Amino acid sequence: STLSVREALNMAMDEELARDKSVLLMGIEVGRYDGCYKVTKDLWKKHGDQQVIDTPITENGFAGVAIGAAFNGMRPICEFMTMNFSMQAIDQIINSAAKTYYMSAGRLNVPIVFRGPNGGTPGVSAQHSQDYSAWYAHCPGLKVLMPYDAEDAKGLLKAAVRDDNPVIFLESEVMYPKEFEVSDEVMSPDFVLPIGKAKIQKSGTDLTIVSYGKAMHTVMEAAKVLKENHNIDVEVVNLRSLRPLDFDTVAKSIRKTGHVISVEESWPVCGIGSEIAARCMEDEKVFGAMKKPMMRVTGCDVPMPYSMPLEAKALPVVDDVTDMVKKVLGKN
Amino acid sequence: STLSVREALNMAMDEELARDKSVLLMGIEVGRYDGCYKVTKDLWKKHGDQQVIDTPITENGFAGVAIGAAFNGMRPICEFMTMNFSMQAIDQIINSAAKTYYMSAGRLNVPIVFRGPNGGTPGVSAQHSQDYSAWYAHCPGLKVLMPYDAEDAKGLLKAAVRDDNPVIFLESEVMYPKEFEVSDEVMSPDFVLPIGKAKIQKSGTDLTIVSYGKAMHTVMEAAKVLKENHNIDVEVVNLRSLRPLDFDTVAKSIRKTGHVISVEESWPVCGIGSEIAARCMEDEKVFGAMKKPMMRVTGCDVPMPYSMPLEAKALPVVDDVTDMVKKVLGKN
Amino acid sequence: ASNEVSFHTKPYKLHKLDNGPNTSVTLNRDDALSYYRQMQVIRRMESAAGNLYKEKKIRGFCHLYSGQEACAVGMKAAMVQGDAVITAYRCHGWTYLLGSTVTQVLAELTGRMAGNVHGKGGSMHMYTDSFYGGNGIVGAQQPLGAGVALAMKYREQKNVCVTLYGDGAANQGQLFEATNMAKLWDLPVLFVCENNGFGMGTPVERSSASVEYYTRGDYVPGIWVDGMDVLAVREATRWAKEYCDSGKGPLMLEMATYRYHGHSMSDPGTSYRTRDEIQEVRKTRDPITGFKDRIITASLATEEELKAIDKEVRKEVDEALKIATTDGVLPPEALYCDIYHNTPAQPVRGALIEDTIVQPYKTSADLLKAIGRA
Amino acid sequence: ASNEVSFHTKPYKLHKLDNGPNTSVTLNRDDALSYYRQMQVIRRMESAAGNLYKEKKIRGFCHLYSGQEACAVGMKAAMVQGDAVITAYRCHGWTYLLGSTVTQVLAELTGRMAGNVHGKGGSMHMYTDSFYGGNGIVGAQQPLGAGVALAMKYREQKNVCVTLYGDGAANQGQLFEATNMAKLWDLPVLFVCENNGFGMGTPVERSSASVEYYTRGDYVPGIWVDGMDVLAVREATRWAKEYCDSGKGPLMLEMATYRYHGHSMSDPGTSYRTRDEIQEVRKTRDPITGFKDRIITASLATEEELKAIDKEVRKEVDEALKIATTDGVLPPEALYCDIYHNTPAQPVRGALIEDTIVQPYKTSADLLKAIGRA
Ligand SMILES: Cc1ncc(C[n+]2csc(CCOP(=O)(O)OP(=O)(O)O)c2C)c(N)n1
Ligand SMILES: Cc1ncc(C[n+]2csc(CCOP(=O)(O)OP(=O)(O)O)c2C)c(N)n1
Ligand SMILES: [Mg+2]
Ligand SMILES: [Mg+2]
Repeated sequence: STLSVREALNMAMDEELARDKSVLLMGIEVGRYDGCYKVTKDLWKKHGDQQVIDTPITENGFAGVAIGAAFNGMRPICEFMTMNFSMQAIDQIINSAAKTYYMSAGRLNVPIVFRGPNGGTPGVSAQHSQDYSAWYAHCPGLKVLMPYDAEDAKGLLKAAVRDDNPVIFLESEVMYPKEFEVSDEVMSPDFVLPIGKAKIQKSGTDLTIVSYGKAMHTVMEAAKVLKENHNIDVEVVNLRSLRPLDFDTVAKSIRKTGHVISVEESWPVCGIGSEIAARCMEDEKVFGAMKKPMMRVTGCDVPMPYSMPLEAKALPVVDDVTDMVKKVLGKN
Repeated sequence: STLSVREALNMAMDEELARDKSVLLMGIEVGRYDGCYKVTKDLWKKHGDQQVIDTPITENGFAGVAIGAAFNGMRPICEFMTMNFSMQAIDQIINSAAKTYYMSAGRLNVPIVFRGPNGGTPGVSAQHSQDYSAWYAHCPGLKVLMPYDAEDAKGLLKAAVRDDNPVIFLESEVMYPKEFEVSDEVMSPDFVLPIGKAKIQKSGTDLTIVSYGKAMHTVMEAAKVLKENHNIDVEVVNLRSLRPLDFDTVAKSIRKTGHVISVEESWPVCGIGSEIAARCMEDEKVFGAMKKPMMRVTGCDVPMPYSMPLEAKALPVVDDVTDMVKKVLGKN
Repeated sequence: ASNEVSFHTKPYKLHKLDNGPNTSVTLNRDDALSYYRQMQVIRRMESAAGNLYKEKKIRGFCHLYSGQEACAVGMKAAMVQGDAVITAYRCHGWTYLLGSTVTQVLAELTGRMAGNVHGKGGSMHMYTDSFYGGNGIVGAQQPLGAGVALAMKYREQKNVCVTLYGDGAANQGQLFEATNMAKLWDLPVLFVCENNGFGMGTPVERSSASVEYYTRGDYVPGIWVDGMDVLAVREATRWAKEYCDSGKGPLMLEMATYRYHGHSMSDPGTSYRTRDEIQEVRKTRDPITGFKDRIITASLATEEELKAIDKEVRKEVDEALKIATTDGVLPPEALYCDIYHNTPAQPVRGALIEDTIVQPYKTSADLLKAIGRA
Repeated sequence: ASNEVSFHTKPYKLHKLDNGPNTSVTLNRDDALSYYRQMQVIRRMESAAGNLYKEKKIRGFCHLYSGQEACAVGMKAAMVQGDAVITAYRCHGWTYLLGSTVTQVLAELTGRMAGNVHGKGGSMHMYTDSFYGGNGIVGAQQPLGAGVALAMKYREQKNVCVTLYGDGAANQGQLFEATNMAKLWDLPVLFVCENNGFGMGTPVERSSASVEYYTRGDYVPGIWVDGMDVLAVREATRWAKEYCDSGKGPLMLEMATYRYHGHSMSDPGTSYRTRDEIQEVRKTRDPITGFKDRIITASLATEEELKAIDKEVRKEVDEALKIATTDGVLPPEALYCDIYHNTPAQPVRGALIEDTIVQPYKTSADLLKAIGRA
């Protein structure tokens, strides 16, 4: 069957709310309004006032409330209308959620999911377009997931809800309506993906592309173009989990292809691409296998402008990826 | 003369408050209490209630107030008692300070300094020991400075106050009491360092160590040990400015020495070291000059524990640096 | 037509105040025509924006002010040189009143060079000399406004910073923190809650444990004002400004108002309230119709005079529309502009390292000058 | 000695309440001895901690509760099974009252294995089953406490979460946001401001535009309580718990108290107040001395009985001190413990990539078991 990312997320939450009465869904307009982006459609109708809670527009407060509830036996899914607003609550996320298990020497764990659309979204300009992948991946104590397609969305969100730790779950508004073919297994209420494992989204022989989240969409397009127009067969690693980061899968792929680039929409400095580059250098076998240095494709190092043509230039496109691949392979 | 980092910071603020009446100093206990760590000693007595403002313990609010004042012609220095508490205000720092000049197409600039002690501090455990260098360096629109010694502290803080943009200024409580020899020039009220320029803190021939902030202290020690005990002559690049990042100086040094490691106290993932590694790969000439892959020395990837022996293991020490240098040079 | 007429406003409600603004207010002909005109400009400008959004010429968010015009126009009428304003994303009307042209507002919405910030900010980010934006983050403007006021107090200006927020934003802790500092330090800030009944799809009763927003400053005095009556708003603001100017510190105003459109243009705005409710407000409380009736009845203006204004306004907006839909967009180099003020040109990285470019122009102003646009 | 005696508390001040706790309270002998003992344990334990700090056996922060004992002991006396507490960093007394031993508290401060969290948290981070910490970030515990209460309400428990904060923290926007949600959803949370007169070096008048902390919930009822009188505290808490248990939602309590030491041990605490002021409080308001006098006068206990308790307490603390200064510290592998709950062992990077280690033990509990300590 086909499933959109929006439906996949909705299904994951619906199933988990039904399976476990300690799961809560909290956030602005998640209930009666069906979610600002309709990701939580019908969940309030199905699961009611107790499990699905509309909050005031007070992110610091309601994230804190959600974490407190997690301290005391609940398993909240805390939605940020967009992850940009998680900055108002980030002290709670890092200092109260991420660090508590460590500070308490394992006495107090915090089973909670913070989720919402993240990164570039057309036409919403600088304050509503930030990508938090690097920030959250930086912090021990968190698990950080970033789905690409419907399968990822469903399997990873269910894994996040069932995980006994704070999980950051970074979605993309642009991906919500995108439809994907999925197997029957994905449709099952038992479908859960492992956290901390990357997926070879497309296997190939010539060059490894490491990517995650919405950028994967661009990468998969580019992979097609490269194959069809240039006879270049790239392997695509969909990271899925940014913390823990599955460098083993990346390493294995690089050792096979001998070439690697990263593709992400985040600002470049101290990003996931930077981290992959450092890990490539630090791993003797990987470094030894690399025939060329790793290159990054990233978002532009500026806040997001509103003007459409500028905005288009601020995020990497298919051509950027194909150009970089050809360049690294010396085929330009 | 000799000058401690604490005195240098105090002198910088004292001079700037006197030079320009639009400079304000705001924060918790900065005034009558002389600062929690005595960095602002006597400034309230000298400059009075109007310029030196004790705030309530409401970081989000007072950072917002400071930014609003900067919108309207003031030049606030906004102290966080420690940078950990800047997380309560980080939405204001990023969305209101860092992005406004861009969003307003240059109509509204925000001359403000956010400063305070950052990173590991003995005995204060997980919530009070985070290093924000990577997070802030990630974000365009900010300038991010991290002084090492008294010269840096004075010259960079004065530059920050005079800059017409939001500047993040990351200090270290551990470095406050450290004394350094400084030239007469440094003592002069006209002494200002350029933002965006790294400093060759020690020149050398065998290997480049890129470092910043408190980690520089460990690095300089290690450099001495390497020279005296192992006859290894490292070159030390003190980044000083994390954004803009002076990769040119780093590149030049690597091309000279052929080897590079980074040393930082921050968590490893998506850190400044990661970024340097990525840049080394992306710069053909640098990469070509590197005889060995770059390696990182970082903080341990865990929240900070209280227990003293564990805490000691959580941050890099002189031996870590010397070991890594010897390893990269194949001398172990 | 007569030259000055008295009207009665709805009673104000007072919190921790012994006396408040006058319920009897006077209006002269010039002001009457000017307020009418300003409210009509905003109404038509927002309608034009709504249409542009439907035609997909405006992207992203587009929060319209229709229904709330009397708030901005009434407050502006009581402001003097040096007073400042800061608000949230629902900022088009304020941008216009504080010095931008209709063209600059609409062209910003369509992302054109003629825009208030040349298309770099869009719907939520516009600025003028006395207008500190437009802010897309709920609550952020609350301490910012207090900070603008702190600078005024530091310079011993007799000015206020009008700091606006919605009924939803009224629950933000930033307001609590800003209020505390404003009162501690007696900052000349007017915290103004425009209570339009809803924060996105949430009615006030479900977001706020107390919906008496004028009392929510607790120890800070407050005034409830009929925000659909431009004269009540003007008088309350005048009174409040006098209060601030005299050094007494902040004041809270609640303006009872309503928004006709959805929260942003993508929200039909009918799932959480009925069409009837909207119609009822339009019929019985509309700030423009109500004002029009009053000034005609009072012979401050004639139907014909107002029609003539309507025609002028229509023309002004139509002309603005033309530019907003035809003007050019910033050239690609603008992506790299406006990163730092007074700083040498910086290298800026693009998607690929080889796209790194040293800023060809440091600011949009420089760029526009270079291409002959400024 | 008599078995039950009546006492009078200082009048409570009420905010938005028609009636409040009783100013006439009764006390029986067992409770009298127990409260006395608990307050003495806390007092002595904190003194011991202060000495350890001076001997440099405690590092970093060390915020002592001396002077405020009646608050915790009185509240605890009114709590029942299932009630919970969350507070800030000034948490040693609470940790003890809610189930930790003196040894566990002092050994945590000295960073030893016998500590409440085996030395991983230190002074500000201790926990028991009904105690959610210990939090080093001013204000963070406010919404957390409301969340703990939300879970209670969800499970239909007749319990409250006592959520404590200082007079400085009372200005945090998080309190405003948490209060709003707590009232909207009628959460069984008691927001308790321990007003000890200062936030670090700042007296309340310079941090708070209103120092009537019991009224600062605005629409949430509040009660001012003499926080130096353990019986007033107990009665107010009992009353407040009844209020919450009946489903009426949150309540605000202000406990007027005082801290004898500096803010943390590194603060001499004498630059912003006089030594005389401290002495005066010790002489006239001390919660232990006052209580002692009362119960002796009322013949609930004799001087000798209390001396015997003092002796026991001294012994308990001395024995704890011994362990706290001699017990071992966690072995180095503990650095890598307690990162994730119920998650396979992860590789964790150290200072160098070659220091990367797959967690030898996933939790401190596993490690302690392996070395025969649990
Ligand atoms: C911190 C934050 N959270 C959420 C949002 C999304 N959002 C934008 S406007 C809005 C509703 C605000 O309602 P109100 O304050 O009443 O203002 P109104 O739109 O009615 O003018 C929400 C939830 C945001 N922009 N910022
Ligand atoms: C967000 C934040 N800002 C600043 C601090 C530093 N700090 C710790 S305690 C304290 C004073 C708090 O005073 P109060 O709330 O009255 O509690 P008390 O210490 O008197 O018990 C300050 C400023 C902090 N820990 N967290
Ligand atoms: Mg509203
Ligand atoms: Mg206090």
